[in-house]
Amino acid sequence: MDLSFLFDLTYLVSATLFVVGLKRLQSPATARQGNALAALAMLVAIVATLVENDVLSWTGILIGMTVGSLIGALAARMVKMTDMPQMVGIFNAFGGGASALVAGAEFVRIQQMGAPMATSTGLSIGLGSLIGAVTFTGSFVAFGKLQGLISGNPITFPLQKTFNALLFLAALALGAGLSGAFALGGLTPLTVFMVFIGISLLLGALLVIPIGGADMPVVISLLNSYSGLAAAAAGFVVGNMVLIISGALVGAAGLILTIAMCKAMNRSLANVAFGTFGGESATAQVASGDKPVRSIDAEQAAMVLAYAQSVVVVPGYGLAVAQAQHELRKVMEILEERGVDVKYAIHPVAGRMPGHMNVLLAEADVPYDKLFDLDEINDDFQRTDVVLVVGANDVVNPESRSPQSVIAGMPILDVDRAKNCIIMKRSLSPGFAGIDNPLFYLDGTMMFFGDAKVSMSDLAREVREA
Amino acid sequence: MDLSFLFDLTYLVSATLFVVGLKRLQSPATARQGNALAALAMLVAIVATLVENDVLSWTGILIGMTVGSLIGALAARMVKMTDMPQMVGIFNAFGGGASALVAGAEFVRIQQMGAPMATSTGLSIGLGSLIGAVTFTGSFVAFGKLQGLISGNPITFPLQKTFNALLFLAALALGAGLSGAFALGGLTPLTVFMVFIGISLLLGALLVIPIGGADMPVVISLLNSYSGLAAAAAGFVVGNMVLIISGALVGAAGLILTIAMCKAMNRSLANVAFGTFGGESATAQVASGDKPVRSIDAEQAAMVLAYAQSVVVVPGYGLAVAQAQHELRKVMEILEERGVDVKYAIHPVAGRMPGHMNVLLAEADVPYDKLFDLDEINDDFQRTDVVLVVGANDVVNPESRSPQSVIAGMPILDVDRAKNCIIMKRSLSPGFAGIDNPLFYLDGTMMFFGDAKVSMSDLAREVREA
Amino acid sequence: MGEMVVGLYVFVLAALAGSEVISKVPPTLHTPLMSGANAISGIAVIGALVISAQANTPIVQILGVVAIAMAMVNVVGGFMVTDRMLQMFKKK
Amino acid sequence: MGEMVVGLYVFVLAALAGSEVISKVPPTLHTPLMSGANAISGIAVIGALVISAQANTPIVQILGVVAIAMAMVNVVGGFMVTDRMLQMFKKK
Amino acid sequence: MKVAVLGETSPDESRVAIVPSTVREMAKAGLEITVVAGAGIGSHYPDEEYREAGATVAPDAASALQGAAIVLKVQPPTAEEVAQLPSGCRLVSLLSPLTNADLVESLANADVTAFALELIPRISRAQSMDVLSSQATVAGYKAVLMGADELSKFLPMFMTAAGTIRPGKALVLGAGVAGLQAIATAKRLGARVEAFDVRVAVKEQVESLGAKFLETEDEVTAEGEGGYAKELSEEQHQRELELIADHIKDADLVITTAQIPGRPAPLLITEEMVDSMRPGSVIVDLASESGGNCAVTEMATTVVRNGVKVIGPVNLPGDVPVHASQMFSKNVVTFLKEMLDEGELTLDFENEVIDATCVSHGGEVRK
Amino acid sequence: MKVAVLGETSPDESRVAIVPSTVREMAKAGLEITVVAGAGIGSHYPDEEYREAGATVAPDAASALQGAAIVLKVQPPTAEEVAQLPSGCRLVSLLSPLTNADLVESLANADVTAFALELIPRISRAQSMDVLSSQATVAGYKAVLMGADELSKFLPMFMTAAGTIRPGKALVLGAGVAGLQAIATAKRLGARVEAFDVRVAVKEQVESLGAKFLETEDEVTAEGEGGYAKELSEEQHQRELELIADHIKDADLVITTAQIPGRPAPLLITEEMVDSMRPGSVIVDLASESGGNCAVTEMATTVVRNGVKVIGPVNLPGDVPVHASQMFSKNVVTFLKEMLDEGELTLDFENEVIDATCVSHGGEVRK
Ligand SMILES: NC(=O)c1ccc[n+]([C@@H]2O[C@H](COP(=O)([O-])OP(=O)(O)OC[C@H]3O[C@@H](n4cnc5c(N)ncnc54)[C@H](OP(=O)(O)O)[C@@H]3O)[C@@H](O)[C@H]2O)c1
Ligand SMILES: NC(=O)c1ccc[n+]([C@@H]2O[C@H](COP(=O)([O-])OP(=O)(O)OC[C@H]3O[C@@H](n4cnc5c(N)ncnc54)[C@H](OP(=O)(O)O)[C@@H]3O)[C@@H](O)[C@H]2O)c1
Ligand SMILES: NC(=O)c1ccc[n+]([C@@H]2O[C@H](COP(=O)([O-])OP(=O)(O)OC[C@H]3O[C@@H](n4cnc5c(N)ncnc54)[C@H](O)[C@@H]3O)[C@@H](O)[C@H]2O)c1
Ligand SMILES: NC(=O)c1ccc[n+]([C@@H]2O[C@H](COP(=O)([O-])OP(=O)(O)OC[C@H]3O[C@@H](n4cnc5c(N)ncnc54)[C@H](O)[C@@H]3O)[C@@H](O)[C@H]2O)c1
Repeated sequence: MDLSFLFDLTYLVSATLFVVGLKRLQSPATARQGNALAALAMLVAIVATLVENDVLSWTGILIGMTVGSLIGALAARMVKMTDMPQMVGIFNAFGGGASALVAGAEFVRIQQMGAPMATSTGLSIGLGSLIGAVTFTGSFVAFGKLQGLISGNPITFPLQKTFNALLFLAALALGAGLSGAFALGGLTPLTVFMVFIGISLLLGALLVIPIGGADMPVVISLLNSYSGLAAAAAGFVVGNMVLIISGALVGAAGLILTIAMCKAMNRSLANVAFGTFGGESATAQVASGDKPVRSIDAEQAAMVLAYAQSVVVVPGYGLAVAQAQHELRKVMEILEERGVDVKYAIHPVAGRMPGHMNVLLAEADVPYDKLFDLDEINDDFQRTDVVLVVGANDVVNPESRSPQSVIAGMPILDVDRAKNCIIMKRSLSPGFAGIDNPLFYLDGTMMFFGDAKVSMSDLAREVREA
Repeated sequence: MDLSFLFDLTYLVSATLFVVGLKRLQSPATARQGNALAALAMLVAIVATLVENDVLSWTGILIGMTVGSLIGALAARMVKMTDMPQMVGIFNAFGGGASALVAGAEFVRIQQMGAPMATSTGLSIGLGSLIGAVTFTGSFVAFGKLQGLISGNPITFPLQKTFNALLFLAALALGAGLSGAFALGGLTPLTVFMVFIGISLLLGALLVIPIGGADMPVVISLLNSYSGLAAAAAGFVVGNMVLIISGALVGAAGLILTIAMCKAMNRSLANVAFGTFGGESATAQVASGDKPVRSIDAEQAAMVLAYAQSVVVVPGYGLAVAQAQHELRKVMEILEERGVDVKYAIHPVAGRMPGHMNVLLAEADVPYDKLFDLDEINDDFQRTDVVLVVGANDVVNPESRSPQSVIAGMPILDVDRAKNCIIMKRSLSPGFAGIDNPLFYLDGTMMFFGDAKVSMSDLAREVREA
Repeated sequence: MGEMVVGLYVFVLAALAGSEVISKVPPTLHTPLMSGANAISGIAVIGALVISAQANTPIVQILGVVAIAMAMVNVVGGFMVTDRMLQMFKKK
Repeated sequence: MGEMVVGLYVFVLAALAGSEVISKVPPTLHTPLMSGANAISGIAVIGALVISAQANTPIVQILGVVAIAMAMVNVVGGFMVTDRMLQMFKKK
Repeated sequence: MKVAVLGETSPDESRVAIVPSTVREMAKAGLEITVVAGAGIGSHYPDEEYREAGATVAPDAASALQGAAIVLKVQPPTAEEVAQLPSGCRLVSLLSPLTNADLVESLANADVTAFALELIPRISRAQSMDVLSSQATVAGYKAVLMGADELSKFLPMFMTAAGTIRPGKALVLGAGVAGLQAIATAKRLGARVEAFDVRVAVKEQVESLGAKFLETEDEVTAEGEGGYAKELSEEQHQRELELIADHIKDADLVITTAQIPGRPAPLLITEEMVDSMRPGSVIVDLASESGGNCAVTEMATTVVRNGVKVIGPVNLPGDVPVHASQMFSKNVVTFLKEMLDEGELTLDFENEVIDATCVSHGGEVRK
Repeated sequence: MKVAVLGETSPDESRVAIVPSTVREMAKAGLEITVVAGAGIGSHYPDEEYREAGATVAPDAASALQGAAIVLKVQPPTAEEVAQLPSGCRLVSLLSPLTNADLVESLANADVTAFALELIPRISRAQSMDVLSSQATVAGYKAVLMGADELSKFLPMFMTAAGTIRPGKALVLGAGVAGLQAIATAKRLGARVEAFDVRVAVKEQVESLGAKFLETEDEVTAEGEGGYAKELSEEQHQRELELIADHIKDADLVITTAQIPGRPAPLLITEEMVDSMRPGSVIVDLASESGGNCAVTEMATTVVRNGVKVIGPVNLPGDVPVHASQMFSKNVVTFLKEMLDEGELTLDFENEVIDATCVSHGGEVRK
């Protein structure tokens, strides 16, 4: 057994750690550990590479590693939580850029050696630098859009699709030429390569420019997948298995994620991936007039609820209409089993007759001592992690505090004081009093649209699995 | 691009098809298709192999393939459904045997060529033939036990563990010798190999002999995993990727399955895998006195219910004690959404007061028109796919038909006439009348042990996913 | 990289993929799954074919043919039995 | 088998394993997952290291060092940001 | 074979022994049924319906009894009725045999083979003949409705614009058949329910209805025979009273059902306990006919003490006559089938049910 | 500022305008409360409790009224009571202003600023003052309890050894506040419930309680103002009657609550319909005070026709005095707060609630 075998084994361990690490990201309980495992895998791979290769000059390598690490660590430390998506975008740009550079460097190295290039090597270099470059500029544009440096609106110009398509074909042709498929006239390969890279960079920017700000998270996810592919291509270039494996992992993971996110936003993948050729834009937000609301699905609601410490349920007429009382009780029971503190806040005029909610909840066997009336609970809301409003509307409408409103003077449940508020109803339509509800448009509010019975059933399933 | 590249691609396609095929086996809806895909993958691999290799003589190959296929097809056609596990066992034996033979043949071939054997090749051959041979005899013994040819009881003899351990060490030593780790005295390698094989075969039989009949399905699953490993080893021997991949797939799948089955039977893997060293036996059956009952879990119950056309629920006192009425209604609602016809059969004296079940089910909002009394429903049972008895006992006790019983003359719900009957209760203890219930020991009866509320919650989750 | 190492990489990755795929199968499908996996393990037929095709002596040839026959029993029988089991799961 | 084919095998298997592993992640974890995967894609650092180590000319050397720096930003920043996000999910 | 169904003569009794729907069932079993005119009026079953079901309607008891082999009634017959019974006939009815030895004697003298429905043994097979159970079911339901109607308060919880009203508390003492039904009905109406009984098996049953079972520190148990209770020791009784005193203070509706067969009902609620309750509360004492579980109870009237209404109802099942009669009738028919063999009368004292219920035969008192 | 709480003089009225628990709330708002001795007795609130809550107990109305700025009552005052009211004081009570113009006139003449609680507008803010709603809630609950208690049958389903008893059917006509509560209570008791109303919004509300809404082929609707109904056209009324006739035949318990403000109650049940019902059934007519929804209804008595009991209750909330008074009291206090500003009396006719309810002020009748 020679040394190279040992190195190969080490790389295999590293690759396996990547897979295991990603797997641990499946559940919030193990996710941090998973991330740490992946970082460990990276460390193992780096150390093995350094030991395996006869390093000609350590200076450059050490400088590169130190500078990169410092920048990365500082950026990661200082970024605000709300800026996370952009940050991921920009990191991604660097990853893609690095892959492109690796491919480029290898190209230069082979050129300088003057050796003829194998088709397969040419292919790898071409793909690596193309995808890497697209990722690089694409990610930067996405970053700019999210950060507000570039307008979040889709930017379009005439014949955009055609132009992009032509650019793409040109890149392909040049790439093929470089790989030796045909002669390149009098141009030196290096020149051709520079043009090729230039076109790729341009393409990356142009692909992302026409996509709207709301779609950016999907775009970043897709670019993430690209950067994985670029890394895999780099792996082919330098013939390193761990690169190929982790590149493929990220490529596949990114793709699956992108598809999942598209589904959640009701967009087709083609729509986002080939934004160029489409150029339309959509928004993940359901808007009433011009005010945007945040809409979530059962899985997200379940996660918010399951990781809360205290939950207050505000039932309203919609709960009765949907006859979702049994499902509601079920969900709350599961939460209680998980240690969440659950209360029900009953507004005196919720529903359509005095005591409507009492009848409903008694039917579902909700214990009396979990029901609290307005006076008892209103002070609790600010200490409540999540309020779940089920088919209630007027009774949680902060509009009542303004004297001009038709419901002025009606005391309401102050759910807007809670940290988060999930509202289950079918649409943004008003309740009994027929007026719009500003609560829906608050920052901490999440709308969970759908018939309450159906939504609640879905929620039960998801909460159990969360 | 040369031809060999094409072949390699074909093998890759075949390997991918295997993975996809296995994946489809995850759900009953796609399972058949998955099996077909796997079969297609196999065909692709076989054809590619035949085309790729310069076949010296087709006769042998054709004879082998025809004979094998015919035997396999005939056996698969004629086997009774109840004999499936044995059949799988014997097929497995052949698979393992084939791998061992491949390894053996390669050994012979290399010997005949007189070429020195690389360590890695030696290792592959050793592992392949060892594991293959163990699988071969082990599977045959398992088959014999299940078929009743060998006593289902664990067969033990003094110092069994020590003997097996020694055998195993001997095999290892011989294997190492063959791989060239040390000299083998005056013996020809072929002789040593024959001894090695002999020991391996003996080991396989001895490993399975001491394991009880009830554990056989687990053993077969484990041997299945072994045969996958053997195939992978054969893959290393002949240097074929598709063999390695599918062998690894089967090896991993078999292991995971074995672990899952062990869990379901409350056994540890070590306990079964190294049965030799343990020698104890367990039974999957909960026995009262000497009568065995069939015990199932939520997942299995869900599958039985979800694929039924008609379900009748028989609630009893235990439903009230567990206060599981809401969960029950939920499960039935899900089934109804899936198109299952659901009825509730209410025995006049179920529970502990007149109308007990009515109060309970009214609380859970079960519509009146789904409730049927004894006279209305008793004729329906023989046309019912599954009866779900929830915490009822006396009211479904067929003992009442015998005049000596203390409950003689009490009319009962004739659930024993239904095709399948799932009984949810915590144990085999009797109900109000204090007498044993022969229903529990019938063939069509499945006991789902546990508190009805907990069981029903689990069932709800599983039914939704079934 | 040597054949052996490459094989190892492929083996590990396939095993990872295999265990991921299987870990989601419900118990009711365990028996068909076991049976299906068993059929796949008949892939040894490929090895047997390779050996037979390149057989340089009668003894290897015979061993190869027997191996082919045995593996084919596993393959054909395995897939067919699995299919029969799965027919029972058909949703009406 | 050629390097290329071997790479392809490994690539396909890894992709299969990757998609299996990811397909079970709940939406709330999508962002950290994306971020974690993004950090992994900084694996390009390995390529950069190999190139730098074997750099035969200054230009390759420079390209390599820049590539290393960029990749390290991705790696270190990516893992750290992911960790910060995941801290929010800690179950009390 | 002629079966005579008599009307009830007591003004308190509105039930009837056989309702039209069971007449049909009996006719199928080969019996000829004659009903005294107007027998079903009290429970809203007009003669018309009996005729339609296949019965003969006789103008009076005398003509109905003529040649009758079996005579059916709800309440024990009066002396005059006994005199009218044809000698050798069989009488099936409630007879209060444990407390009414004279009646049994007179039936024996009249050579009537009499079956007391109270004595149906509590075995599985006989559940469908058990009139005590079926009528106690009615009583338990009705007691809560009556009590809730008399209450000056709500039972359910109400959270309304006019304030929050906490759910009322119901206390059920004695959780046999009637008590359990009372618990279920009070739960239906939204009350919080607490219950107590001296038999241990009852705890689980009470909880299976979602109510709370009250427990003393030291056990208070008095398991009797056949599912009934027996009397408590003095010390245990004292402990029980303390427990009740503790919980009755904030009860809005109290239902008592405690009985011991053949003995006066145990005293569970003292006058002081009644005084400790809030005005506007209600006690319904189902044991009033056997002396009452409450010291204040007076049979057949409502006593108001300190704002607390103590109701001593008589014959509650008679207040739900339509369904009480239907259930009674179903019980009687099932019992009759016990002594019919292919349409012929039999008298098999090996049969546990026949043996246990038959109190007079061949001119002799049997127990 | 002195607030006088008068006792009710009508023998039918057991409620009281203010209960001890709200006395406390009022005292906090700076009011001095004087209660006439014995005012709370009918609803089980002894004078003692008022004193504990901080009220003065005056021996009679005259001394209570002395110097009172605000006078509270449940029922409209009698002529004598009006005579006793201090001039310039404010009276808050039910006044039946739409049907009792004389009373309003006399109040104006006595220079009383009178507020009729019936006129509280149905706006969101005023829901907590709406006595019609709170008392209708009580009435709807009570009507079902009363009806179920009078019924000769079970309402819930029973599957017992003595046969299966199908659930009873309740029919609720008019599903306003009282009707919805009746539906909920009947559902609680296990009845199958059907309901009908002429306002379209009600269908969803009825269904939200798990009951069935009856529909005609052609629509029958008569949406009025402020959530109330108006009278139907003759043709629509005919269609409604047909629908009811169809569904009343097999109803066991019928609750009617249909009202049109200021008009006699619509006739929904004819004599023939009553005759079509099974004997032993019950009709509770909550509209009896305004003429009744049933042709057979007689106010304040129970008519038995053909075995069907038709109950015409008066002042049902008064039968649940403890909680009815509590809710009434809460409504009144919330209303009072509308005209208090930092403990000072105000009279702001810009205030929709004050404006709508004030029927006399400054010697003038306001509407
Ligand atoms: N309690 C009483 O005594 C009484 C009497 C009369 C009037 N009111 C009035 O009624 C109102 C009560 O307030 P509230 O908050 O309970 O009700 P609300 O303001 O009427 O709002 C109910 C909400 O439920 C939603 N909804 C309806 N059906 C649903 C379904 N199947 N699934 C999910 N959501 C559904 C509706 O939104 P979508 O259509 O978007 O789903 C609606 O906005 C107050 O204005 C009160 O004044 C009360
Ligand atoms: N209805 C009446 O009026 C009335 C009155 C008195 C007596 N009875 C008698 O009561 C009996 C009624 O028959 P039945 O079939 O309803 O009841 P049963 O025969 O008493 O059986 C009830 C079964 O429920 C199971 N159980 C108890 N708690 C449970 C829990 N938490 N989760 C799951 N299972 C639980 C018990 O088995 P495990 O302990 O193994 O879980 C028990 O075997 C008849 O014998 C009848 O004669 C009826
Ligand atoms: N066939 C059968 O199996 C069958 C039929 C009917 C009833 N039963 C059983 O018989 C039991 C009793 O029947 P019942 O209702 O006719 O009895 P019952 O009417 O004689 O007595 C009513 C209840 O009062 C209780 N009691 C007596 N003394 C008491 C005291 N000092 N304090 C508190 N409670 C006291 C008794 O335990 C009983 O539960 C039922 O619970 C039932 O389980 C069995
Ligand atoms: N602040 C508020 O928003 C508020 C407060 C209380 C009530 N309300 C609304 O007002 C509505 C009516 O209140 P109410 O109960 O006091 O009304 P009500 O007592 O005047 O009438 C009772 C019911 O009878 C119905 N009715 C009239 N004629 C009928 C006919 N011919 N056939 C059948 N039904 C007929 C009416 O539609 C009404 O539902 C309530 O449903 C409620 O939604 C609103």
